[in-house]
Amino acid sequence: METLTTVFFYLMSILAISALFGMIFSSLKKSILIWAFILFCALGGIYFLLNMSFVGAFQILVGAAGTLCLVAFLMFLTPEKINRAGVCFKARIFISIFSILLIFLSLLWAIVDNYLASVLDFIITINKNGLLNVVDTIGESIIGNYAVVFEVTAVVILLVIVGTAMVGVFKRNEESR
Amino acid sequence: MNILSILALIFSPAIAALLILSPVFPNNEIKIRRFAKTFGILHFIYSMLFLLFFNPTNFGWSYQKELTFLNTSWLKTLGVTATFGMDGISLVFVLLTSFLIMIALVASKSMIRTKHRIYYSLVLVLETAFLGVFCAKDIFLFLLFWELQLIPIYFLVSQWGDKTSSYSAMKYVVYTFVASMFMFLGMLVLYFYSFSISGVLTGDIESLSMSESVFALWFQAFIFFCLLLGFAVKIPIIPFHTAVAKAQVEAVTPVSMLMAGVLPVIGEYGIIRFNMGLFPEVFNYFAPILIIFGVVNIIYGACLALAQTDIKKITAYAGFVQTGFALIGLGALTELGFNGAVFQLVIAGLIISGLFMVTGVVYLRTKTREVSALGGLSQVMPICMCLGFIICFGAVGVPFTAGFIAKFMNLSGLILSDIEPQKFIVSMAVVSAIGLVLNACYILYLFHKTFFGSVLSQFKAESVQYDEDGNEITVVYPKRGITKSEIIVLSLLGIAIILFGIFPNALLDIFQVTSDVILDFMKV
Amino acid sequence: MEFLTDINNAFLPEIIIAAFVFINIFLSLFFNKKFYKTSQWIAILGILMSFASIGFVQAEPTYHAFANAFISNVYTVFFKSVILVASFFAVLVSHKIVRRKRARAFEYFAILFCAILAAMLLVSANDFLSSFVSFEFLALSCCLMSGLIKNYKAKEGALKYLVCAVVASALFLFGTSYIYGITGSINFDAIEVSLQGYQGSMLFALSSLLVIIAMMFKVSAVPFVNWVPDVYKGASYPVGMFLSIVPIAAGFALLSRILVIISNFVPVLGVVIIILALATIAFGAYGALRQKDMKRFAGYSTIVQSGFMLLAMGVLSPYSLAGMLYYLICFLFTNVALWAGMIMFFNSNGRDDMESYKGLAYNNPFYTTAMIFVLMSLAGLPPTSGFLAKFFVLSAIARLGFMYIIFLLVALLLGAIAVCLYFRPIKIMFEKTTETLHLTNKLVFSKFVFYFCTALTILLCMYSSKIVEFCELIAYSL
Amino acid sequence: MSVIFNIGLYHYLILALILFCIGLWGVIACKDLIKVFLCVNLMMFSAALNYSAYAVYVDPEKINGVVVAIFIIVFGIINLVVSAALLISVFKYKKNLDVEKITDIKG
Repeated sequence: METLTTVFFYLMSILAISALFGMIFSSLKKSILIWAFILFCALGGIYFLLNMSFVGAFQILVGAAGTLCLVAFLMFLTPEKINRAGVCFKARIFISIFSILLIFLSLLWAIVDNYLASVLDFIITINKNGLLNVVDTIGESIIGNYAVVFEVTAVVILLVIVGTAMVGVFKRNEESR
Repeated sequence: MNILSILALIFSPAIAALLILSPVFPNNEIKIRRFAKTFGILHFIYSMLFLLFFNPTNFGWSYQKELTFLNTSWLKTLGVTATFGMDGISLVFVLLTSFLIMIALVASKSMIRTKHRIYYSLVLVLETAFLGVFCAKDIFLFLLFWELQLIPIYFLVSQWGDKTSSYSAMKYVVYTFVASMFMFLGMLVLYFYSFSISGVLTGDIESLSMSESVFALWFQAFIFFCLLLGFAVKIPIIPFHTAVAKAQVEAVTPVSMLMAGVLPVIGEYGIIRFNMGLFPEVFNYFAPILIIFGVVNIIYGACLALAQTDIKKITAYAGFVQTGFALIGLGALTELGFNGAVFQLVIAGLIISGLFMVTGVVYLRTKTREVSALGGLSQVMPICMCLGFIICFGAVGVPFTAGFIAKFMNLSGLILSDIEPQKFIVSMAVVSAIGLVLNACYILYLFHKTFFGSVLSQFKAESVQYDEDGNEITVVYPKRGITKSEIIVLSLLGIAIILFGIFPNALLDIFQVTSDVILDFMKV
Repeated sequence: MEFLTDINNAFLPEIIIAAFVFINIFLSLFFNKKFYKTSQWIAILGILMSFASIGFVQAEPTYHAFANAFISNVYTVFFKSVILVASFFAVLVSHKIVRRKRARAFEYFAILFCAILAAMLLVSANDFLSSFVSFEFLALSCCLMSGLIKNYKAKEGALKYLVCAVVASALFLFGTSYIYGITGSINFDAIEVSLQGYQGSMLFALSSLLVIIAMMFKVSAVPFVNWVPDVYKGASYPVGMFLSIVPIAAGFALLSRILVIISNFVPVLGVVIIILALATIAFGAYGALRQKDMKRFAGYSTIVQSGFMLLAMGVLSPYSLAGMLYYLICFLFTNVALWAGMIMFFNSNGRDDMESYKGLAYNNPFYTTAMIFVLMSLAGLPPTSGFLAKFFVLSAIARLGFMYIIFLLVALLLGAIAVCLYFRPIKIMFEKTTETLHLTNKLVFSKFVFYFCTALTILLCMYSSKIVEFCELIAYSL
Repeated sequence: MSVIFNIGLYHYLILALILFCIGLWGVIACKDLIKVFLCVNLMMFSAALNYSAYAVYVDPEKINGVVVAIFIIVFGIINLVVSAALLISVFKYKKNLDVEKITDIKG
């Protein structure tokens, strides 16, 4: 069982990372497929691995499906004549690679540092008893503690509906400009 | 005594300026000018009343008054109050400022042609800023008025000056503001460290002077030099002079009179009030630096003046030389030197603004400031020559003029000084005496080239005046090439110079006691 | 029932604003064409009602509403009132956009009210979840608002805003996730409790740095600053006025509340913030010095001002917080006056490049005088409130100790450059020109806002004692 | 070796960090705006992964982190919706979505 978990985790993470690189470098149509792959398989799988099946399902349903629909929609609404550019290689990109590597290494070092200093033994497997009623806890939390946040999210969605309608609407004579 | 409100003295010019700016006031240049002129004269008379009721044996601040808003101090929680007051030295400088503003307002008649409304209100706002600096009893109030000067000066220089004056005004503002930022730094540090020692947040100058001596000497020196930098650009002490000289040269004549007459006084007032009054120990230590600065001002300023061919530039550098003598007097740390320095500042204000007025009158008639293009003006404008003669003699330091007394006091104060080593003092005295000769050279050169020699052909007409575009207007002035207001200005300055040359005690008595107090404080 | 009590005690202004969002959307469905002019009055009514209801909110002692997800105390009430005042002015000056939008005026106000609601939520948010949600809410509503005009520049500005906002919120989330991991809680109070006796670690320092950098987007400081002038250029004038104050005020509220919790465990954080602030001022000053467009100039000026406010955050004592609050009050009125002046100019001749201000001093002396006062206040010259505000913030740094004098010196010199840049528009106004400009006198609201706020900038300097005491009181309540 | 093979909290954290950094690089490097927004979304999702990993290991009773993760996923979608509206309207003017070709406002 342990070995299976390990294999599954490494498979998923390699999938996610390589697919992400693939998404950045390939053309748009392919990249959307790859994006779906990341969300469906890799991230969703990792959530299942964490015993968070609810979040995993949520990720796949809302995240992947919604995003995919949206991006596909976007891609068809913005038809393409020029070749979609992949990545621009300029001096500033290399500088950015350098700085991001810096961020990465420093955070990695901090995490490892934290790991070495940690009192708790995180290597032991998850205490499954505490996580039996995940969905109940999440539901209670959302309706109980974070009800206002939930409502605010509803207002945000309303705002987005009204606002995108206003931003996206055009007069006919303006389109040609 | 109730009539003599120091708040009225300081803020009435600003109120008058608002009155001129307000839509109620008639938009008629003659009315605006007359109103401003009358206000200037009345203000001078009012400030003379302060002199009449001033008790010269009083040690501390007279006429003290706090400006409150809704019965609350200005910044009560920070210990900063809007308190004004005067001691002897402030009073002398207040009188000088009021007098010079009056003179400048009278002189503006022939010099200012456009935008009268804004011009006169700006000059009056500038007066408020000047007076506020002299009367502020709180370091941050001082700073407020100090920076308030920049706005009117910027507009006065840029709007009514030469063609490139907009640039030089900006340069002046930036230079002064950067320097005043150093001053601000020094003040903030002073304020908080005196708080950490005494436990009372206060910006009051008197209370601050009590708690200073506790600091480490290097720390005091840090604050000292921060403050000195701010004052040095205003005076200006020579390495920091470029922007000031340019602005003075490119401004219109009354504005250059004010800038050359009052701004050095303000700078040296700051040195007296803060560097001497708050850091006596450090000042004792660094007094030779002030002497060196003064000598550099004299020699380098005189050399610069000798090298110029523009009469206004010569006048501007002459101003630096005059303030250099005052710096020597301050650095000497003797009673004679200190009194001489204050005296010299007042007299320098009169002399330099007089010289600017003479060059302004000449420039207005001839439309040129090049020495080579001038000559023989004594035949065309003899009255201007006569009055200019007195002022130039004052600048040279001929006996019976105030300039002589002032320079004599400063130099003898320097020689009597007990700063070690004695060789340094003697050599400095010798060098500044040489500077005195150079000073005479360029002023006489200026005077000679302008007024004597053969009359150039273009000045031969009875009296010639040009309008703004350079076309000749045939206006025959009754008094041979000079208007009545210009005569008033020049003669008032000349009278003052001769009067203080004969009765220097009239001026010295006012601040005698205050200077004694400050010098006593220095010896502790 | 507990829910209703919470609303009554802590959430009344927000609920009123939220109600007006729905009212506006409802009205937009039925009363579009005919009654579009009433939309402004309804918006004014809504803001006034919300402002009045602030008086009923429990401020002292701190009220923990909704299972401690939001709080209400003097500090939040102060920021809420600042936000409401700023948005009140923004509503007052938006008559032109109402006339232009016509049928969609109600929807414009709905989005504006969403932004106000989001800013108020951000001020009072008390855990990472609610602060993240309101962070996003504010960003989205501001983005939509800046993209409302139907031209390309508005869309482009909105797009830039969105990219920056989304990256910032991703950074915010990533940083807070580590803090959550270290402390085991997302609530600010619980974090404060569980951090007691914490030694601090590299991970905590880096994650709090990420959070701070993300917050820099809201206060428009250095790492996320490029969007500001572009967005202001694209947005319409009232929206620009709104964007230049409200998100910044809300951002400062949240930033100070987070900093109070975490700054003790990350000793270098103060220095980092001061350096960021100095870089912000330098960036803004450098950008504004070569600006030809008045709107972009206002954007860069906002950057400079928020840099000065950020300077006070690096110190984080009650004194410096009081300085920041005083600066915020001054900045509120001065910036509103600047934008209102620009609106008056734009509405009378439809131009917003700096060259068109040429010769204004000779035709409109009164307007020019007021504008000079505003610019002087932004530059920090007496006799305006900007002088005192700068004095406050800088003195907070002077109080820290001798090591900080170098920062103080740099700040002062940058302040001198700032003076230089604010003289530029004045110089242009005094240049001679042949064409005569006349500001139309129909713009009652803009005129009122402009002259009222200009007068306030001067009065705030004189009657500052009470306001300073008030600010210190508020700062102590944090 | 047990550190590598026994999957624990820190594995998830490092995976999330790698995804985050690649996403950040993608935001800067991608020329196509659609990809930029996808990369930003991925950054947010990696934060969500962080949150839920911490929730499982550190805070198993309340699992507040999971709630945050759910909200993050929702807001990721909302961001994409708004960006889609703006991208379409930008595309209608410029017929392009290249980062370098759509900037009009400069200076």
